[in-house]
Amino acid sequence: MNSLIGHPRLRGLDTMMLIRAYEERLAILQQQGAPGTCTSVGQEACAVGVIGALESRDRIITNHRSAAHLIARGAEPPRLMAEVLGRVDGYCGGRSGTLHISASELGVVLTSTIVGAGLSLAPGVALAQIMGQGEKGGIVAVFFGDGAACEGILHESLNLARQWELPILFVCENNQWQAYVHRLETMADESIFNWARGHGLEAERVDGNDADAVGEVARQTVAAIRADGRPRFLELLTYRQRGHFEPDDQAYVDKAELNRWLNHDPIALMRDRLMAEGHLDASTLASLESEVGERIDAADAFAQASAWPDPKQLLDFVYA
Amino acid sequence: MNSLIGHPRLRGLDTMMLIRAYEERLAILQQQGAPGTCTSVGQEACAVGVIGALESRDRIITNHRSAAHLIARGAEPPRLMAEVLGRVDGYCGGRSGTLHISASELGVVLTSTIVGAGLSLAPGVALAQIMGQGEKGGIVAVFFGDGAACEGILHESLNLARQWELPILFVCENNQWQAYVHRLETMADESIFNWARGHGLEAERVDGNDADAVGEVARQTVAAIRADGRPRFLELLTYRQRGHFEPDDQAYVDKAELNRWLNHDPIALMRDRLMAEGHLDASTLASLESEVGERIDAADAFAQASAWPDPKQLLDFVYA
Amino acid sequence: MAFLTIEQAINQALYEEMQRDPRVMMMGEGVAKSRAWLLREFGATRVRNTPLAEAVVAGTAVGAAASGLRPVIDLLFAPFLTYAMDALVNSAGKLRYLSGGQHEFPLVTLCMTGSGWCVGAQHNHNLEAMFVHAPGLKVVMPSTPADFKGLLKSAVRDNNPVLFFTDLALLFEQGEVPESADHLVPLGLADLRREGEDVTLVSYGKTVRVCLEAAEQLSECGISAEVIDLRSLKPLDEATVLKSVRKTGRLVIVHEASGLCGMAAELAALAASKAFDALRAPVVRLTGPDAPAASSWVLEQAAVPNAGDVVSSVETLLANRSQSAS
Amino acid sequence: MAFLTIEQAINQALYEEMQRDPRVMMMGEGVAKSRAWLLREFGATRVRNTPLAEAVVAGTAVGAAASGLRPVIDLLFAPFLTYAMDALVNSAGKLRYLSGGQHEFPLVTLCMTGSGWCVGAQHNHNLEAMFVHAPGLKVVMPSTPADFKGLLKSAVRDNNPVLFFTDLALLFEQGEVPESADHLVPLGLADLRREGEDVTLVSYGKTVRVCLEAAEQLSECGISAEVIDLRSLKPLDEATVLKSVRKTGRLVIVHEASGLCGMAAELAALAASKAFDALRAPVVRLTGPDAPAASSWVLEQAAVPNAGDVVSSVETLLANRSQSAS
Ligand SMILES: Cc1ncc(C[n+]2csc(CCOP(=O)(O)OP(=O)(O)O)c2C)c(N)n1
Ligand SMILES: Cc1ncc(C[n+]2csc(CCOP(=O)(O)OP(=O)(O)O)c2C)c(N)n1
Ligand SMILES: [Mg+2]
Ligand SMILES: [Mg+2]
Repeated sequence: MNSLIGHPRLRGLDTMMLIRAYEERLAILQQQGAPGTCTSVGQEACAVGVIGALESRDRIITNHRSAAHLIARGAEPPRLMAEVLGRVDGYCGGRSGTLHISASELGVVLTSTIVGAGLSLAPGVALAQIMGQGEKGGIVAVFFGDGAACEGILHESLNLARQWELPILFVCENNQWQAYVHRLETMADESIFNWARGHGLEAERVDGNDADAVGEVARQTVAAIRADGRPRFLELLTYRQRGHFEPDDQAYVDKAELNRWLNHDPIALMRDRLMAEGHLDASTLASLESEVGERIDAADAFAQASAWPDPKQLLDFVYA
Repeated sequence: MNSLIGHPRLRGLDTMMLIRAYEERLAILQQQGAPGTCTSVGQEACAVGVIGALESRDRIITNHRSAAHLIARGAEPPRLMAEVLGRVDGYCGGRSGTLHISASELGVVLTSTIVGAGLSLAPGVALAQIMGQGEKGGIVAVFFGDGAACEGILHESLNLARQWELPILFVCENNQWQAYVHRLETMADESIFNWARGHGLEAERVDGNDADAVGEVARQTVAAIRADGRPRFLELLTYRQRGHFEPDDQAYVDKAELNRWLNHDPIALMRDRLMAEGHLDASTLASLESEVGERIDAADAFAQASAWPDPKQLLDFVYA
Repeated sequence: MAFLTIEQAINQALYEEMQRDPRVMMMGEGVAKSRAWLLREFGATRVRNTPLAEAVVAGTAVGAAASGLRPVIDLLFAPFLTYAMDALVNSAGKLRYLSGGQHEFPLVTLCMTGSGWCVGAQHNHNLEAMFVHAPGLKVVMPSTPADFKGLLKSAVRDNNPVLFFTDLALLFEQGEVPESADHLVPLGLADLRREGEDVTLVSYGKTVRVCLEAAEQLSECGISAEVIDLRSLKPLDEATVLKSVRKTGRLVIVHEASGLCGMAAELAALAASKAFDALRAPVVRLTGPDAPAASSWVLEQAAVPNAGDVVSSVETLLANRSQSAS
Repeated sequence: MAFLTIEQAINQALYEEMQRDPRVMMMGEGVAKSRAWLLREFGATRVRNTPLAEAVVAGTAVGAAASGLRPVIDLLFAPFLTYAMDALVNSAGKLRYLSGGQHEFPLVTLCMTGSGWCVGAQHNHNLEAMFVHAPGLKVVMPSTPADFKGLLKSAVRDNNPVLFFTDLALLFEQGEVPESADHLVPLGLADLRREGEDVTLVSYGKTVRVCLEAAEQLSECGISAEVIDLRSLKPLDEATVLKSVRKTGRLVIVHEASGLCGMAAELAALAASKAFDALRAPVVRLTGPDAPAASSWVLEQAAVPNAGDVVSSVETLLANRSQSAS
């Protein structure tokens, strides 16, 4: 972590900048022939806000759009980038590539790129926690999109979590898009969190681009889950700034809507706020930016230098 | 239909008696070696009330517990019984047996015994209706249990029906049981219809053992669907009197609960009410009962006399 | 030795494994009723009724397995596995590999299938081959009480997801079962149920009995049939099958599941590629048809290969014995 | 003749069939965007984006098909079919039979799969054999633009549920396609892509090209290989395969899907039972491994049989040519 970071919220800003820079580099690599990725550009505050409220004993389940969650949890860009490039030094030895990166050492487990699958897996992870596996008192935060919320598994997962009183924080990042379909084409209601309320869960909706606001509600919610063991639901309103999967020209996107959200960028918002509050000045910002840039350059160099897996090991890890 | 039936509500009573007698006969046959069945004993008012509110252009989707729906729609007990016994004169030529009886000629289509499958099929039937297939203005009534309501497909089906404005009447017969599990073990809430409300559907809950009450709300709801084409939801509170699948000793059932519901039997309720109101007297009742008995005897004789399918036709109907 | 039904053998295996290892637990629609004994012994934390929600039940088992528990789920009838397919095929079967070995999935999925109950194709569908085809899973389908017990215990101790199929028609069959709590039958080992010289009959589940009956009848006509009960479909005991085919030169595979891309196809392919030189006659598949199972008793029965079918196939194969002998 | 990519051939087939028959309609997550052209031509009633809810999308198609429409659904990647499995396997595949023929299901399910995109096993899983195994379904997996168009048109006109698999790696391959709106390729007919005498190579989808390349290389060493493109996996054109095997006496089956209970097993079994007398060498299966597909390019590629593999298998088979000739 950067030595210039005095104020704790500065750390959040720094992490968001690192995520952004990491994903923008991946987009460039993609143009040079690397596999495409689903970036979380525009959604960094969701990850930083929620994951900042978790402890190491907690478990995180993410999905295809995982970079922000992973980096917010402390994943190292070099190993992430190596994974995206399919190299041996990646978190999954190159077998995952970008779409299903798990990092159990960080508590980021069981990443599935099947939309909604995380919702099916979360109750089991939570069940193991309350049945005495792992550290006492941990909870599970499961991140999923507005699209995943349309899958039937949401209903089953909410019902089971409620019925069995599983300590799960359901985090729906409502980024308005489900691949190339706008969510208003797939759900008649403005809100997703009402579905959770229909299940009797406490559910809140908050500006997902405001890391402070997300952090605040996440801390309260995590505390409540830890106190009574019951599941809760957060809907984070945000926006997918770069499209679904690199490259994406977003020709299908309403420019006015996109611009509204670009003007409400989570990093700019936090940066300006910290500056206005006197926690950040231009020169510190410049140093943070350049350090982030160096880290990403190093990650890139590391990943590109990493070896390809050995085809002789093709069958490793199929069975335990 | 019985010539003694003057008052239209008497017809409902007569149908309920026919359903009851039919299923009780099946239970006896089962003890003699016939395949088991899931009877709807105790739930007859749901079928009679809702189906009485439908027109011939409407379509009905039922499930494993289908006898009441089929008979209320006019299915003939001889052909039903032949189907249960696996004989050629059954509605499905013996291929279905009891668990998936369709009778397209009556508009009872696509019966699946997979719990919740009807919920997946209903939107397609309704879509065909609004896209000009079949008679104009028809709706779909899909019957399912409280157990089926726990399957993820409920969520997907409600969401699609709402989003596409499909003319579907969702009818949840909440009979308190899901095979051998009481529904309070599987859902934390008292009500199921709140799930539908969470989806923005108009949803009502009504005493499913009171055929008058069911009929009233069903007529209103069907009229509303026909008027604006939007889906609606009914939760009918009822009870499965004979257990899940014949034979079932119900040793696991709370006797007090069962007795409460036995004392609120839909047939007795309607019979007593019609008598109290002067629409029925003891001798008419006796005649109705004996005619029902004769119909069931005839059905039984017909079914037992019906031939077994020819094994040479084993492969008929696999492909169109 | 105890004399148990298969139902009892299953319950005993579950009991012993739950006793032995506190991480073993059960979930499913009605397990706390159908296995009330386990509920009483081990309590409601470890024996859990679930809502009707196969997808999340299976997903929960996958998540729990990766997190230190050893769940056994009962999904009732095999066709209901279709609701749990993502959890089983995409999660349990793939997330170990895709994570570079980070997760293990000690998880058993129980289900029933098979004809004899007139319940029709949505309860009676032998779809075990789908899971054999899917990577990362193991598949077991025993035929005797002792094997049910020994294989279920091994399945619970295995660190991979195991699909455990029970043919309903066998549930109340009785047989000798070793009493020892250490009676394990390893996954991946077939059982040579009868030795013979002229033809190899390979089967699993209910139709093993069909083969044994056929072998008995064949012996009366002087034909000596070897009968192999696969028990595990994956891992598959190729060696035992190949050894027998090399000995007899003739292979008849019998199962109730549909033929296309089924286990009989796999075994025929195995013989045709790895014991080709020893084959003295066409490989015969006797399987269920490419049709859903009907409910009507006569149709249901007509769809299952019987001992007569096996006998006549073998007789046809051996009719040309002198000609084709090398 | 037009010169089209497979992507274009698919779109043209859909366009022509929607034009011809107003009951044909499309549903799927993003179809109204990925096939915006169809949306413009036929309107939002017939070209429908759906929520991410594969189970109800497939169920809706089944219900609509039974009620007079002829839906084509796009479920994107094959592994997502696991969410739609009940609708496809238990409803579409069985409800005609269980109802004694009351319903027909003219329904096409499109999906993509195959290596080459480094997307890993949850997008890249060749699970077509699961649907071949399931009764009541038809399964198609073409390899050329003309066949994509002709088979998709036939699939749309068929009154049964058809699974239509597209290997992603082929999407932008180009080829001649007959312009006629009546260009139909019947389901169940294989295509003899190359004639030969010494060995039969059977494949489908992307690996047909692998076989053609191998045949070319083999011809340089004086080995004449016949290449069959199955196109339809179910119904399967047994006659064409058997005829070829009877001619060459040697069979090598090549596909990217896993081997266990896959199509190669089915074909090997077919040959071993129905062309046994003509077989002169062991049947060879060259398939993907029993492993999920890795994302890393080198591992992904290592899992797919290539022309070199085919050539060396054939060479091995023919090495003993003189010995094994009858
Ligand atoms: C079951 C399934 N269906 C479709 C897809 C293809 N797909 C991947 S991401 C995605 C969009 C998901 O939308 P959402 O859940 O809102 O997440 P977001 O991408 O917006 O973060 C789709 C359709 C998939 N991976 N899994
Ligand atoms: C997917 C699936 N799971 C389990 C079953 C077995 N089963 C048949 S009926 C039933 C109970 C269903 O409960 P509910 O939906 O409330 O309907 P009810 O039987 O009470 O009418 C069960 C578990 C099934 N047929 N399908
Ligand atoms: Mg989204
Ligand atoms: Mg119920």
